Amino acid sequence: MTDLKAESNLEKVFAAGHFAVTAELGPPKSADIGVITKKADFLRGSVDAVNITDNQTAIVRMSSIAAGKLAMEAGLEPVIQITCRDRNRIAIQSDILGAYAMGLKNILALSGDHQVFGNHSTCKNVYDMDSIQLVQAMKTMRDDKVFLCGDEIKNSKKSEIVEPKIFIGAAANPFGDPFEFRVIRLAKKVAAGADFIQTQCIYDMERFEEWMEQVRERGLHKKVKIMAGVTPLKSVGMAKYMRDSVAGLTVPDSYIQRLQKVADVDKKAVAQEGIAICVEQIKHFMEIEGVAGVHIMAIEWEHRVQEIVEKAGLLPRPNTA
Amino acid sequence: MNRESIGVIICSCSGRNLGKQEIDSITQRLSFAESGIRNMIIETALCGEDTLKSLRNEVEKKGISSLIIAGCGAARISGVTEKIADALSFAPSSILGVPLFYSEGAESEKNKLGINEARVDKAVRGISRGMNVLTSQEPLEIEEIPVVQRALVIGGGAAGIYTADALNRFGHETVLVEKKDSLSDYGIDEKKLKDLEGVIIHTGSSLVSLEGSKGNFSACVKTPGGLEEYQAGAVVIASGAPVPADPKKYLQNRFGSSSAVPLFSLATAYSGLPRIPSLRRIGILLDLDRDEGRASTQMALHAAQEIQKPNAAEVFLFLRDARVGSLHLEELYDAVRDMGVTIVKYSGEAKISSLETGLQVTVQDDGLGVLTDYTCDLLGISPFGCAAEEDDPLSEITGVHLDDYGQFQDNNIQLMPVETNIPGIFTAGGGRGEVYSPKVKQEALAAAGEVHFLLKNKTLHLERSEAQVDPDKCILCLTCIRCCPHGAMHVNREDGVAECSTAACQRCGICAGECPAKAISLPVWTDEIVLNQL
Amino acid sequence: MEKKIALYCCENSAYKAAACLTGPELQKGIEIIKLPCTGKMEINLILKTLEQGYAGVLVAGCPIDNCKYIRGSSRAEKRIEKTRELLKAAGIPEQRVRMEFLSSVDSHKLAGAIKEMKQELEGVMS
Amino acid sequence: MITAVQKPFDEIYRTIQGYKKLLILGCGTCVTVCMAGGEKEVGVLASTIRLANQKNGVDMEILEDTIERQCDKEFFDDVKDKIQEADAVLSTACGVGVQYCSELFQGKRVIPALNTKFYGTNLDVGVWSERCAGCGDCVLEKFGGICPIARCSKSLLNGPCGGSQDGKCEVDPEIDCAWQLIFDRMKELNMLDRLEENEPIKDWSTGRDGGPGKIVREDMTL
Amino acid sequence: MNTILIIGSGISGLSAADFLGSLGNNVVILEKEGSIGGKILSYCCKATDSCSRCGVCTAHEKLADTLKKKNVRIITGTDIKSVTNTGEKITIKAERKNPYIDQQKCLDCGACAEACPENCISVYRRGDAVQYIVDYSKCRLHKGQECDVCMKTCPADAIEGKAAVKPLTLTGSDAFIATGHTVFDAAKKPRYGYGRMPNVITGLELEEMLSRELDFPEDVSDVAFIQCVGSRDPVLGRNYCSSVCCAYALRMARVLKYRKPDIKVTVYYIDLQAFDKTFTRFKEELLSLGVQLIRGVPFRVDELESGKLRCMVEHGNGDETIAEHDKVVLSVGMGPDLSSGEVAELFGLKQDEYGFLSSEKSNVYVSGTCENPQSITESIASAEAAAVKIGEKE
Repeated sequence: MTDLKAESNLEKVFAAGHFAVTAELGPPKSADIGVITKKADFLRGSVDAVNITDNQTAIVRMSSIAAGKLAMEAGLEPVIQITCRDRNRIAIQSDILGAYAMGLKNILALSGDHQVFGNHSTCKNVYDMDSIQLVQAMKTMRDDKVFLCGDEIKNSKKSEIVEPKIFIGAAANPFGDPFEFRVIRLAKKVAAGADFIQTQCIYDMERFEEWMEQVRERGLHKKVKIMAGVTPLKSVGMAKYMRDSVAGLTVPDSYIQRLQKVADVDKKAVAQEGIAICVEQIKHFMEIEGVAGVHIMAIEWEHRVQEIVEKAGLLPRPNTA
Repeated sequence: MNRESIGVIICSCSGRNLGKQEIDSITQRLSFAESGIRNMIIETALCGEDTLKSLRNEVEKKGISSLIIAGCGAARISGVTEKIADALSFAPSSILGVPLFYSEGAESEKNKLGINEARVDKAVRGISRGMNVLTSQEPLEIEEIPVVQRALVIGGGAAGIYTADALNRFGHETVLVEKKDSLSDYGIDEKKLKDLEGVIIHTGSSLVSLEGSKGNFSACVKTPGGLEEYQAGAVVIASGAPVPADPKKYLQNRFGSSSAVPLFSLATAYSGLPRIPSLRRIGILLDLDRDEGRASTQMALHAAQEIQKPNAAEVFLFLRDARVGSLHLEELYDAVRDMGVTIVKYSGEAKISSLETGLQVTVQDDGLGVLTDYTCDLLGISPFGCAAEEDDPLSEITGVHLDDYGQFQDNNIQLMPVETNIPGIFTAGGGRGEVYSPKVKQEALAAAGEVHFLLKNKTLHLERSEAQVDPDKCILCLTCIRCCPHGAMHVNREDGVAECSTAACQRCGICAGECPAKAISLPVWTDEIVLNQL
Repeated sequence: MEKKIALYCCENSAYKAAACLTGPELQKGIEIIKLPCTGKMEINLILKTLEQGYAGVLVAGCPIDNCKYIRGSSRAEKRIEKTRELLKAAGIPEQRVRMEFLSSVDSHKLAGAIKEMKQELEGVMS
Repeated sequence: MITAVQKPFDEIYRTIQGYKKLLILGCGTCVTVCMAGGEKEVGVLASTIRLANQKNGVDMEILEDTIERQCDKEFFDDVKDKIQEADAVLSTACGVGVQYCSELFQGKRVIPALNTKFYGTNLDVGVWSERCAGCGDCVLEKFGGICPIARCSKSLLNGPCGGSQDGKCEVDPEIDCAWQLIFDRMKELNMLDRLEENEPIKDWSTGRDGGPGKIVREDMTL
Repeated sequence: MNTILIIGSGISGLSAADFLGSLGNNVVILEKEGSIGGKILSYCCKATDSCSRCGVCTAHEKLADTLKKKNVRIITGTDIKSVTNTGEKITIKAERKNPYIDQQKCLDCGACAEACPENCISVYRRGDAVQYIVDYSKCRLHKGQECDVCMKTCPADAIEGKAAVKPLTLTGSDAFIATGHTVFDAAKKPRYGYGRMPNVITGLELEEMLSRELDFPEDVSDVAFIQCVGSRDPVLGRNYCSSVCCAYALRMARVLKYRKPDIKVTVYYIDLQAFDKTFTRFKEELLSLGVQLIRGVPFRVDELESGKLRCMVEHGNGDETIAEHDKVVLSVGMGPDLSSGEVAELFGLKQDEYGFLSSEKSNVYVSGTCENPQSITESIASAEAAAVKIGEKE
């Protein structure tokens, strides 16, 4: 395995042709390390990498890089998320250097949720660049070994270049509008240098297939590793909330009815049904040409991830060391 | 206006209503008030013809250019001032009336002999108020605008034809413009009208532009032979009821079936229908989109009657209410019911679903009190129930508002009976919502009347009291142009300011009320004048 | 002391109704000012009237949908609303400005409105 | 056009306390068009303040005037004296006018009565909508005449974020998604391919981020 | 210049006079009552904060406008004795009751009303429609006594006539019949108890009530309208729809709700007539205000000890329901005016089975509610339409 770009575990899993599995790990809203180690214990061994979110939904949390380092120490490979909302190109490039220096090799570029949704809605956003430009930036730093300004990435004239070898990730939302633009946007991310893609969580399988169809038409699945996002439905309420209130999400009524049926009989069993649905989805993804892995966003439900992965028949995870 | 040129008349009505003492105390207090009144005229029975003559001389002698008249009661004073205005040929706004009687009349009973203080107060206050008003306003001249002696009628349906015919007989040159290739005779009882001898008729033509205002419109009409320019003093819009251009297609998209046709075509084709063996059950459905009037009911009843006659088909008539609000419709309704047409009164919405053959109508049957299905091989749906015509550019072109119902006349009692928001443009018939033929005819004639009334006097005498735009202040923010209900405001390109048309302006002052630069004022109603009355 | 009210009337409706007002209690302390349409009524005019020492301003125009000039009284309604907001913000009782809709033949409605307003003013301005 | 809205009255009222003579100075251009600071609004504001003063027993003389533009010196000539005699000026101009006024009259207190909002257009009577962010390097040619910088909540240059739903922005359903507009327009113009090109990182130095802007037309300066 | 004789000074006659007058014709209106305006005098404005387009204000404005016209003469208290029509020239012999007040000369000073020893002169004042009305039944002249107090008092010499009546002869080129309607006499439908039960009133009476009082009687908290009283009723020989009753009932229902939001209003109907394009929305508004619209009219109304009224209704599907109300308003239908028989004879007009008039004469025109039931706005339109025909002849 020579032509690896970053030699991260995730990259290796893909390279070895495995169906990759990642999960999400939200940093604490405090300086409490315990939260991370606890979540790490749930996830260790059942995923290839975990996403460390960057102040997601614009709510202040521990820095994704710091949390990522801690997760790594807890035996997980992190995927550091970086949004364009809070930092300009100077801050972001320096963070990339820092992250890489600490051994964090996967970085996922995001536009970031708008601040109005968070707990500092009156703040000023940055958006010096957008996610695609951020992907471009990381590629430039990694492959051309220069900063965005063109200067070489070295400490002084004499010293040698030490560029950040990042495995570059980006996100995709197959369900946002305008629908036709969604694949174009993916193509742009690929063109910008994305190595892997994680999608928004998916319930509407039909629409996703439709999207994948377009992806394949453009042959994008050959250029980039696409990981389908899933979120297990904990309850009928959650399902309905997802359907009605989350932008760009459609939860098919068939799912809601299934959960409802169970709920009518036994409330406690709903969670199981939710997981069952999730597992079905994962199995379905594995059938779809061009889907290289699954990204499980089990919000505050890290302890069930292992169960899901297992039921999907994806355990044990390959050892790439 | 300087106080010298203002005359004050106190009409004592033969000294019976204002006692001598009262008049004295009024005059006294006025001069105490140092109102600067120079011309006090005490008149008796002012409105008598002979008095007017003497008044005319006096006014000329003293060089009076405006008057305050105190006398009469609240309701009559305006009549009196108007009368005097044209007797002395003054501009209406240069004569102010101060009503004295009535409201204090009751009190005067109590102290007939002495002085009715309340009334004296009222007179003094009213007169000095009048002085303030007149002094803070400049005399306005009267503008004479020639009226083009031609009328333009848009639409060659019943309304248009009746209007054109009437105008023609009034002896006004009339131009009739019809979109379709021939005039429609639907709803016309006197067929002979169709040839409208003497009327200039353009079929297959449409209005493409309309400039100008009341008395002087210039229209451009697109005819098969090319563009025609017309000057016209008045315009009548009679563009007819909204009937979908291609009903079948429209209904197909809507019900996925072609066995639903507009009642309109059903009604015109019924004679042939019963002979079609496949048509056993024929339905007529009213009040589909909105509650319909007697026009639809009448049409439906006639159709039902004709189809039922040969007893070849079973006829169902679905309606929310029987709209028989016109003489002899009731009898027709009874007749139709008695001859065996099934009349179903329903409440709520009617659902139409298509079957392999024909349609199924599902309604809450008030007779049975239950939800009931009826199958029909053919269903007629009232055209007036169908959605409005694909948007008619006429509103764009003429500036006549469409109301919430997509129809031409804003449903406003003040616009009686056929006026529109644009002075000089009238509307009649389906275009403004009336589709019941006898009423359409009436409206058409009324419209013709209004036009005749406008054209018969060859010139308009208009006081120059339209909204005034101060060019130094106007920043052409277009607010007035967007706000004016009468399309009287427009951009003067040379000076780059807004400008008001004397003929179109209705002196409502909405523009003045909205102008953010305070560039617009209404001569007789400036803030100064209004505040002076406090 | 007598609270004065300036009664701004649309000449097409309210002014005619006002002419039929009977009884001294309706005439006293009421200054009737004619307007071509309540659409002419400017916020500034209302405020200036209050400045001149009037306790209240009552604007009376045609019922909505029946303004002779189609949208005049609807516009007036909006402006009166705005004026009341302004007064509120300035800590002045908004009851001092009021709008009524009535037709020329509806003088008893006007009478009622005046009585009501006088009471309100007594309430908020003593 | 520059658009603005009036500050809340109580805020204005607080800032003008303590002055014996106040000049309310209107501006006759943009803020008049957007109905925030023209002669009419000045009148309304003046009356409201007088009424409030009457009520609170505050003794304050209030002068009113409105000039063509508060962003050009010459127009101030007509009101020089008034400004001089007043203790303070309450300006209903945009931020530009307020500053320029205080620049011109050293030592004179000039108070803003408006909040300046954006460069926008008057969609209809009483409705204004932002169109330009003054970035100093116009990109409209690339986006079918619709500016993603001014009209996308995140100023994204490479397409819509995940929050675009039914043509609306996730930030507020009242806001149109700029990228939906751009997409539709480009589709209509048959130029979708242009949107497939990656838009490089923007040079922001041409606008605010390059420090206070200044334009000098050499050919016109002497 | 033509002189046109208009019979009846209701909304239709006034509209015609107004229109013909402004076209420059001489117009004489003959009115049999002592007042000008016919029915409109007792109608109420049905606006809340928004207009319901009943047209009553417009009608009053027409009245005021006509009074201002120099070339329109209005003669009240006139009985037509004979008519001769040569086709070109119409001659009417009539008798005018005295004292006659020329409303166009009247200055609205109120002196006559104050002076009259019998208080038989009253003033009608709504909008700018103002007139002084003589109650002949009280007047001394009509009791065979002598009196000229009002005449003497009038400063404008607007009052004429020493004798009780004055014979008149009027000639004109055309006659315009606008004798209007009378509403059905509700007592002829005894099952509704009109006349026996004080709380059963007619729509017209409610109109008068609403046009005078600001507030609807406090104790009344539940009102029911019964439609089609004396219309659509073959048994009574009135087998036609009066077409305006739904409009006025629904409009008044809205007014009641506006003045007294907590009042309960029910409308019993056979079919609701769509009066104009706003009907559907109007109906929806009423429903949202909580007005009950019930298909089916009561077959009887009974008075209970409590004074409440019990309405028994049979519905289309045979069900019977019983409801109690404080007040029942009978929407009495329009019929041709009682005089129309005479008028038809005098002018040689056709009368249909219900008594409505139509003309086949070239110089006699019929318009308004004597032709068929119609609303105020329709009457105006029909009057103008007919007037146009006269205009055309010039």
